Amino acid sequence: MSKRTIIPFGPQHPVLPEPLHLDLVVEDEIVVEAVPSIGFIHRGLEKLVEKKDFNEFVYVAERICGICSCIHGMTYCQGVEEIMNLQVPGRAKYLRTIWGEFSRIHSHLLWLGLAADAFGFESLFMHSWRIREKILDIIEETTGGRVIFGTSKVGGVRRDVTNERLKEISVLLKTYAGEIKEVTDIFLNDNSVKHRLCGVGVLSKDDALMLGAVGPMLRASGVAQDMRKLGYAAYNDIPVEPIIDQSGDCYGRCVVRIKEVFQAIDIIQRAVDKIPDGPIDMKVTGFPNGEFFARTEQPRGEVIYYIRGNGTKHLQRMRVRTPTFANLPAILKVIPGCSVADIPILLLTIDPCISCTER
Amino acid sequence: MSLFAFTKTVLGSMVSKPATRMYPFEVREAFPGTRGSIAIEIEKCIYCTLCARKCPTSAIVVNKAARSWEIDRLRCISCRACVEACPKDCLSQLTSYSPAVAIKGGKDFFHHPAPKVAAAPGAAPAQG
Amino acid sequence: MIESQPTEIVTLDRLKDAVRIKWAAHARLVQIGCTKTAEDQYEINYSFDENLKFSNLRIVVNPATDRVPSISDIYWNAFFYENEVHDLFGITIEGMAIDFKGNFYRMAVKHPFAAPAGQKKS
Amino acid sequence: MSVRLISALSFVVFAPLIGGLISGIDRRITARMQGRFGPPVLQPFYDVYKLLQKENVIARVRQNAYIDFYLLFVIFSGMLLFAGQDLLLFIFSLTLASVFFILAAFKGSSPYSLVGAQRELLLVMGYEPMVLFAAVAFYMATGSFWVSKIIVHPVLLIKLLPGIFLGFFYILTIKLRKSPYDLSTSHHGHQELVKGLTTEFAGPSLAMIEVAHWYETVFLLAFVYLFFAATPWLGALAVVVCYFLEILIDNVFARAKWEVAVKSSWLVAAVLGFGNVAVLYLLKGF
Repeated sequence: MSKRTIIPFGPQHPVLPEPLHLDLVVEDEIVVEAVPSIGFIHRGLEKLVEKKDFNEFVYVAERICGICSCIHGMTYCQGVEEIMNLQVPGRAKYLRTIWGEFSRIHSHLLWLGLAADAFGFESLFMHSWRIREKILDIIEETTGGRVIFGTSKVGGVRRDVTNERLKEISVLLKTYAGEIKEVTDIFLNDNSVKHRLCGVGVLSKDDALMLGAVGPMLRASGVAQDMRKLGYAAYNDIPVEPIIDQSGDCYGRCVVRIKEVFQAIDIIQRAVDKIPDGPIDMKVTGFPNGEFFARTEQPRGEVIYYIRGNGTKHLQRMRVRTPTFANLPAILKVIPGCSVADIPILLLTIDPCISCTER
Repeated sequence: MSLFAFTKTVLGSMVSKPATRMYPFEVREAFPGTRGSIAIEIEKCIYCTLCARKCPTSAIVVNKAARSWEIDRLRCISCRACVEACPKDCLSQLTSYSPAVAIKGGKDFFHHPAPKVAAAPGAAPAQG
Repeated sequence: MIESQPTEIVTLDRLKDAVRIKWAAHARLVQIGCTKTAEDQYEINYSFDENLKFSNLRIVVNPATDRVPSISDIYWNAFFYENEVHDLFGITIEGMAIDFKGNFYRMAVKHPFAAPAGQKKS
Repeated sequence: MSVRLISALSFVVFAPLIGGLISGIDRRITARMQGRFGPPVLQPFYDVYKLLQKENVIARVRQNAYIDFYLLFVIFSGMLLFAGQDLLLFIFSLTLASVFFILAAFKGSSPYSLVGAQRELLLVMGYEPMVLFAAVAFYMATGSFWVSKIIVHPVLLIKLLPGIFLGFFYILTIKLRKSPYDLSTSHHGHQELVKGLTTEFAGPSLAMIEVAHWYETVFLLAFVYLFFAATPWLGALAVVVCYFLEILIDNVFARAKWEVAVKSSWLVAAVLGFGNVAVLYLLKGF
């Protein structure tokens, strides 16, 4: 049985609904080599800035990814605002923070579900998504969209939520936290789950850093880097401590994400308590001229928008480096030596989003 | 050892009401702010083409001469930019999504012939 | 201002030395991105992060004459970005850890970002 | 016609109906456990009906011939059991059926079905000792390998064979292809091997695999009934409870890796199976 088999994994694979292709060279169910190829869905969105008004481009930025849509739009806006030196009203900053954290909760719950599906725990998958649906309901109610929030705009946000409703949501989240805990405890404690997660795909602290991993992938290896520490949006007033785990394996990444769900709930509750009244947007005049690397922490990790304006209504260049793009090299390094059964969960622990990656 | 940890939740949901619903027999009620499909009151439209210019996906085509307004439902991303841009408030966003489209490139075409509008300003000028 | 972003412009032959300094300082390679600033003039930004301190190395190249050395022997993950820069801008990069030879992205148009701004893509 | 023949023939006719119904109820209960509404109870029949309508796409010539044999031997094994024949013959005929299924997957030649087939081989290796212990223990308890004798044995066999019963229940999870041991082919395609063994089969041949699985479900549950044959109502209850527990286990476990499947089934066979046999030996002498 020591014959080498090549298992084509993706671009269409049931476990990984993402167009990433890996040729897994397999010996007795042990992967000895993984050859990646991406580029199946390159959309050239970066090129589109040359044709779209920089204000309209927010809609495109939001649609780079379906799951971290809100933070994509927000990062783009922050970059443009930084170049144009706009002081966004406080309420808008807080609303961005609240929605950003909501998108983190729903993204992590989505990931938990997919992870459960990858290690063959169907009911856990369904229950994770059942709870995610409730979060989506709140999102839809406050923003009008379920995954594409559509609330970002240069100079503020497009919708307001009444303070009363925010208070109610904050209370509602408390009850949801209990339900989420019921499900996440299974990820953390159930032995059949641990058997699939512990010790799989260990990434050392040094490797994680020098292979450019970001987000939960980096933090699970013990590096305390969280872009929210930069203090964009309202994170100046609501300090965030990066959640880290020392194990560096799939279980560690799972732990980091689960803790981040509860951290996000906490951040939302604190933001609701502190949110200032006032306008939610400001008038934007003129065109951006200058450059800025806008960095924010998405559910999947650090996203970076390079925005360069040349004083016209079209930007000269906009470049997005999404977290998945940064995490892929790291995952390629840990795949050799794993068994085929570990590949889906291993790939999923970077929370891959290839459509972001290829913009 | 923690096995069968999920039993309680699983048995609990077995005896309680399912979280899913029997769509399409039972349709979820949309929230008031849901961004659904775009609707137009064509009688009020002045064919200024502002919505078409603001549309990020060029889903809207307005023809001033023919007095027509059409939207490609498959291109529309329900971003609400046109609704916000419309000077006559004749565009609105429904909370329901547009129904499934059977034909690719099928567009919803609205046309309001000129004579009727000529009579309309006198009939209902207040509601501009 | 969210953060300051110092940019150091380095010459092509000094690039690898500058990157080695970053490596020695344990900086994380954040991204490599290219911008077309004029016909025959492309900027490549190498962004690094040292414990949340952002910094930038920038080289200015002319794809017709310059050949950019790959830094993937220092930062292995750089080959991802370098392949991307090569595919989108048509800049020659030498010595990438994994060279996709222009097949990193499957595109209808070769080097789309090298086309003059505002021109239709396909 | 003898009673045995009627019993065997009625198995051939009614087992798929009962098996399909069990599968439908299974799907409904599973759905409810997952907080979903679930398909109609008759959905498996609709599925098979639809599969039969489809074109028979094949990857390699004659791969489907193995599936024909698989179904044939599954039915044959069930007939042996229901005709009250030799238990050993039943077990080996069933193993032969599995072998045909594995060969079919090897013939399918896609990497997914290849790895799936290898995993299935390992699983067969895993559960086979326990099945053999079961046969031996039945013989020791009743003095016969013949199902017709075992079923009329006056003593409630579960009293003598509790370890064997538990061990058999353990491997039932493998045989019914339930999580955590659905690693060679899972009911839903969401695993690294897509659907493993069955990946390369489409249309009518996939329908045959499904029907074979219904047959298997019925005679495996009949095997469970054997432990309680002396008290029929208890047997019926045991069958229902066992199947419900299997559904529950399916829903509270992640898919295990093959190492765990093989090691644990052997451990179960060694402890429960062998232990039970040893105790019987001490009690009865030989």
